[in-house]
Formats: sequence, structure tokens, C-alpha cells
Amino acid sequence: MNGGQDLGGMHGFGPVAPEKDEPRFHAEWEKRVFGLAMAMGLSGTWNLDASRSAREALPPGEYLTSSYYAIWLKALERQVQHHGLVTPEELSTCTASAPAAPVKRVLRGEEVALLFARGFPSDRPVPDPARFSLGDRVRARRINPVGHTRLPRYVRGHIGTVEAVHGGFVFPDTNAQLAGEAPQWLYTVRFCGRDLWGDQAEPGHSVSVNAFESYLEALEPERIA
Amino acid sequence: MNGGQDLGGMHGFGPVAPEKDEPRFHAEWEKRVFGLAMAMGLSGTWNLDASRSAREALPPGEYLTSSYYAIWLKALERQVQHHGLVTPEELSTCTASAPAAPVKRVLRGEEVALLFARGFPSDRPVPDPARFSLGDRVRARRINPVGHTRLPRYVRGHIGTVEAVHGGFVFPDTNAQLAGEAPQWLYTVRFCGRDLWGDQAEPGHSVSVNAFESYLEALEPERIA
Amino acid sequence: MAHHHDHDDHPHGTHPASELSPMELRVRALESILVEKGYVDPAALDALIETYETRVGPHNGARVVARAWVDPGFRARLLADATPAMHELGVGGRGGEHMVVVANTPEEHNLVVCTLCSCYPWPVLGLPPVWYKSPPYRSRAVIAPRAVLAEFGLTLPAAQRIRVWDSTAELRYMVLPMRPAGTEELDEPALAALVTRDSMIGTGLPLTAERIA
Amino acid sequence: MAHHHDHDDHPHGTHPASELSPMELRVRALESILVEKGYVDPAALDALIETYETRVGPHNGARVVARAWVDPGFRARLLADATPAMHELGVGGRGGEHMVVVANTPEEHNLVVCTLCSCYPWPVLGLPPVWYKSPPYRSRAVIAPRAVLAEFGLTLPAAQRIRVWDSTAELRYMVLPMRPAGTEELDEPALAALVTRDSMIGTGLPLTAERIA
Repeated sequence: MNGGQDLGGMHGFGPVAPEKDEPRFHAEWEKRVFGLAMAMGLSGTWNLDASRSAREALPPGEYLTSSYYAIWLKALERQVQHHGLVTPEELSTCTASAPAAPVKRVLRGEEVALLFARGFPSDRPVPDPARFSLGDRVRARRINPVGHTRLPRYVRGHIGTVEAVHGGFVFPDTNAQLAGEAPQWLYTVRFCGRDLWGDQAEPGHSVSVNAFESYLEALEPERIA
Repeated sequence: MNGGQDLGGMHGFGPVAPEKDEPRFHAEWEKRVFGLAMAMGLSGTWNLDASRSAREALPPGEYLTSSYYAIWLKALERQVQHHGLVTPEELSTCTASAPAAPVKRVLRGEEVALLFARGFPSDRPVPDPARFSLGDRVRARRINPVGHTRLPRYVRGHIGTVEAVHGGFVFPDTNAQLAGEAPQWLYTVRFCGRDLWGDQAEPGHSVSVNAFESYLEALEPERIA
Repeated sequence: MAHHHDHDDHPHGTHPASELSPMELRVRALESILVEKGYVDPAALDALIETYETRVGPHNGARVVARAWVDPGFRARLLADATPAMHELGVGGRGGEHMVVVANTPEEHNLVVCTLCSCYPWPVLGLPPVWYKSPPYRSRAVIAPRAVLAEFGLTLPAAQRIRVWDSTAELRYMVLPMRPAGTEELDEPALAALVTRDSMIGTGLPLTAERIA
Repeated sequence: MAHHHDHDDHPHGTHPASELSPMELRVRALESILVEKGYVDPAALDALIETYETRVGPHNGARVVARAWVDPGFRARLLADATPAMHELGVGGRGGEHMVVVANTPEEHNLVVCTLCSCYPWPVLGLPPVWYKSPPYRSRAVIAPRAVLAEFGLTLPAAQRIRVWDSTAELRYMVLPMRPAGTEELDEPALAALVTRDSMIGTGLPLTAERIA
């Protein structure tokens, strides 16, 4: 979605402000939100793409004025309610009153070390051969889905070069809607900075994104008639 | 600038919410801000484009969470300080303490009716002939100026048709920086909705923008090699 | 910007008359400094507010539309060059220096927006409503105009195309809606009473003769 | 999101220990409901927090970099297929399932960003700093990378190109910085001590041997 999260190329946020000796968390509640989001993410009720989608679905003004873990919290509160795990009344009264809904799994403390050391790979076999090859010139499609997507606005419509073919990966656009992993070939596509941003852009840089196959189209002359 | 003001095509703001029997102003202070901004705009210290630029220069999160006249107020506060008309101390103490700076004119009450009935045309002669003609296919340039511009992001890089040639007009990009009116030919360029937004877009609509000549380029095949 | 008033201003009612909101205080401070330093004439301020609060409004545009409905010559002049045509009716001024009128037809419906700020034909329609200036409308009028119109209760035939006009320069747009059926008997003032503000932005249609009767 | 904590959370100090902030209360409520309903095992919560607060961090990435500096075979494997190469050093896991390592050269400097959220190689670098997740960095790393690097005090030669890597899928990037001059005598642990977190994101360079000595 073209939401507050799609920040590439925007102006007006001021300089980057690194914090000296920054702690891992800035408040106790940030730790708890982090842990709760990770634990609930393993309950099998939703997936990582759905969580990203829930975060970016905050109204843009709210997204841009909320701290990072505040965004996580607001999204998690929405998700547990949306999936019927927690009722609005429970959240407002701070008390569990409705019966628990079934979840596919509950992450146990003793599983954490092994599961997180192993990770959760998202590569998947794709039966069809890759449509694009190393060195191909491709155009990022002009899509504007209202749902989750991982093709940022700033590359849409632009022409780049395939510089890596990575194999099949879970497709976030469907997975975020819990509509299936529908794996696709994943590419790295490199764009020239001047092509993306115009002749007034900083010289001498390029930007590479990871793009799923359906985000790309073969180069055909644009309809000019 | 690619700021919070460039809203065309964004998602996530929710439905339009018309207000029944909406008053012209929602609070007394809104009237005063409106009047102050209009009066100061005629002081000759800045111009309309500069005021738009000051409003959109608010950090995007602040822009998107401020009400309309709150944006006007914040921009006006910045402008009077930036131009040395009011000091930060005066604003914080709510008291005029520094000597007044010269302004080119002060709008008098008795002038308002006539001046505003006549308006402030922004058409200007342009010596050179228009580069584009009715029916020409043109591409909106991929520019990303950090300063004020009136070419919205959503048309950049897209191909449209010149459907009107309007004559010369003050060029906002330079005028906003008080760098001269530098008038340019102004066109109306029409874009097909599907071209702008992709095949999943609503069918059967087009979008026309008013574009200055330097926003447009003649159609040449894109560099594909 | 927020379309509901949230952070910076307090709607009527939250502050009793005897207590000023932080925004009222902030604006009063600025006003008093600007007046005291001689940059602003209080009489000009009053005249500006009075003009735009009470004088200009969609009744001006409605007169223009009604005239175009009854006078084919005027209609032709209006569509060819709107600014002088409107001057014939005494309509014009700040924010309407360069008017463009776009006519609805059975094949094509027009919709006006300003995605970058709030450009709007002040002398023709008055100051714009909050929704016109707010992100939900500005963001979606250009990408999902049918969905936006549906939120106004307006569902167009699928075959009727939509032309969206994004006011990105100093041209200002007014939509000339189609004259409702069954209004052959009405005179010009009665016709003007059918013309709503939204019908001149493109987010509505004129009232029908039955609605007004 | 705000890079300074503004609306929703209260930094240390504004609330004495005996008084909980609204955010602490809100999070406690959610946690207690989720635990009470059996969705969350408190031991899992503790283990997760402990893992990411104390175990993973840029020291892991630094070991990888130092090994690549001293072992050409490892360097070749790392650049060809980073995930199994890192596993040789016991580095990997959640957020590092699909690693890509990009090597700086005198001709080309690499910079990693996630414009859409906060993708970052957790098991290699730990959780990302706030600036990495914040609009100023995410918006400008792709459009004005030299200006961003200047804000980190890093001015590259004009002839050195910049390659920006926007982490838009599940691949995670680590920059392999160039080994600083004058470090021929240092052993692997001493080299690792030169490798800063920012040098593995691309917003910095490794410390020089003098800086550490």
C-alpha cells in the first residue's frame, strides 16, 4: 500500500540523528512489545508479512508520529482483536474475560533458543523456470495495490538491470493477506540513481531492490500512440 | 519537495468525511489565521508560492496530523521569523519588543474589497514560442527537487497528452524561493488512469494536471541499453 | 493534515467562553505582535474575514451555472474562456483569476481536486470545505475517483468516464453539471437553487426539481 | 515513525520508578491478557527479550568480517553464499536466514537500508538502532546517500560510487568493509575490535589500528 511506511525518496524529515551509546531498548515496555510480537507471530494465527501489513496500515500521520515500538504495539493490538483472540472489552478493561480462542501453537520458553538459532527460511521451490536472467533489462511495474506489497513507489515504472536471481521465495503480497505463500522467483534489480531521481540527483550512485517476478515486466516500448 | 503535502495516490487515510452544514470556520482563531496570512501575503515580503512552500516544509508527520489552519499558522510563524519581521523572543513572550522591519506595503482595510475583487493574475508574457502543441504526447520529467514544485510525484515519468496550452505563467519553483517569476508556458496534460496506476486501477478515468514547460519532455525512446 | 481537528485546535465546546484554547492564545499573540509592529492593519483583517465568511460562496457559482443552462451563448463563452464570461455576472477576483469550466456530459463526469494543497475557486464557490483540503480526498480522488464518489452517495454509470482535474497551477476549475430533467419550467433563480456546491466540484449532482419543490 | 520518542512513549526520567507511563500500563494490560488466555508463555517472552537484548549484536558480524580479512577462502565463500559461510562461525538464525554480503572496494562503497520497514540482519548485527528504523534515514538513503553519509561524518571520494541496497524482501545485507591500512600485524580478535556496527551497514568505516591502539 502507498502508506506512511513507503518512505524512499521523501523529503522533510530532517537530518539523521544517531544516538551515542544507544541502548537496545529505550524503555521496559519496548522489550515487552518486542517479545509479545515475536511470540504471537509464532502462534500460527498470522505471519511476518501480515504483521508488516498491520503496521503500515496505521494512518500515515499516526505512523509517522509514533515511535517504532509504539507502531508494533498498535498493530499487535489490532491483530489480536481482528483474529478474535482478544476482545475490545478485554483491552479496555485490562482483564481477560472472554474464553480463549484456539491458536495453532504456543511458543514455549525452552523452544526459543533452538527455533531462533535455526531461523525461519522463506525460500520455497517454484516449479516454473525463472522468466528473467542475469543482465536482463526490466521495468518495475506500475502497480498500486491497496494491500501489502514490497515494491516501493520510487522504483515503479523505472528500468533496471537484473543483477541476481535468488530462487523462489514466499510472495509477501498474498501471504500478508493469509491467502497463501504463492512463491515466486526473487531477483535483485539495480537502478541507476540518475534514472530514478533525475539529472539533479547526486551523481554516482545506484539503488538495488529485491523484486518478485510479478513486480517486473519485460522491456517493451511504451505505448506512445 | 516530496513532502507530506504530495498526497495524490496515497492510501490509508480512511474515507472522505463530509461535514453536514459545515461552517466557514471552525473556531475564531481560524478566521484570524486566515486573515493574517492573507494580509501578510500582501506585504511584499514573500509570495503565494513561498507560503505554500513554507506549509509543505513542515515535517510530514506534523503536516499530516495538523488541521488546515494550524498548518497555515505554523508556516506563518516561521515566515515572519525567517524574514526578520518578528523575533523568536517576541513570539515566546507574546510582546513586540524589537523594532519593526520595513515591509513593502501594508494592506489597508479600505483596499481589501477592490484588490480582492480584482484578484492577482499570475499570467505573464513569455518571449519564446511554446515548445509543445495541442495533442502532443509528452513525458512528465523525473524530477525530485528538494524545494517547492507543482509537479506531483504520481505523474512523474508518465506519458500524457497535451490538451491545452494556456500561455505564460509565473513559475512556482523559482518564485517560491524568491528567485524570480521566470514565467513559463503552462499546459494541461492528461494521463490515462490505467497508465498512472496500473491494470488493477479503477477503469475509465483520466487525470489532468497543469504542468509548466520545464516539467515536460518530448517523447524520446527511453534509454534501454 | 488531519481532517478531524485533533492535535492543535479544540473544537467548540471543549473550552468554555471564559477560557481560551492554546491555539487561540497562540494566534492572539501573533496577531497582536503583527499589528503592534505595523505590518497588519486590523481593519484589513476584519475586511478579509468578513469578505470570505459572508460574501463569497457557492451562490456565485450557482448563478453562473443557471445562466449557462438557460443561455447557450453564455454557455459557449463560459466553456471557451470562463474568466471573462463569469465577469459578465460580476463573479471573479482573488482565487478566480484564471477560471476553467468543464462540462459534464452523459459520457463524461468531471471531478476537481488539489492533491498538493487546497486550490479552489474562491470567488465562485467560497472557501473550500474541510474534506476538500484533507488527505482522504486529496489522496484518493486521483487514484480511486469512483470509490470517492460512492462515499458522497454518487454512483455513476460504469460507462460514464471520469475526468479528474488536479489543480496544480493557478488555474481554477468549476464543473458545469448537466441540467436536471424536468426543469424546463423553472426560471434562472429557481434553477440556481438546484445547484449545490458539490455539483460544481463534481462530488455531487444538482438537486432535482422534485427535491426543491 | 518518529525517530525521537514523542507522542506515545516517555523516555527515562519523565516518570519516576513508582509511576508507570501510559505506554507501560497499556503494554502490561495486553501482556497480562495474552498470558492469562494462554497465548503467550511468560518464559518464552523472557527468553526472547534476553536473546535479543544480550546475545545477538554486532560482535557476531565483526567476527565474520575479521575472518574474511584474514582468510581469502572464507572471504570467497562469504561473498558467493553468505549464509552457509556465516554458519561456519556459528552465526545465523532468525532474521539472517538469507544473508548477502557486499564488499566495499576503492571504486564502490555499499550502504544498506530498508525503506519500507526495518529489515536488518539480526543475528549478525543485533537489533537495529533507532536511526536505522526512522524516516530521516529510510527516506534519504536511496535519494541522497552522500548527504546521509556526511551526517555520519563520512565523506567518500567523489569517484567512489555508492551502491545502495534496499532490503525489500527476506534477503539481509551485511557490508564487508575494506581492511584498514596498517593492520597487517593484528590477529583476528584484534581485527574484529576494529569493526564497528556502522561499518557493516555502510554508514561508517572500521576503526583504524591507531584508534584502537
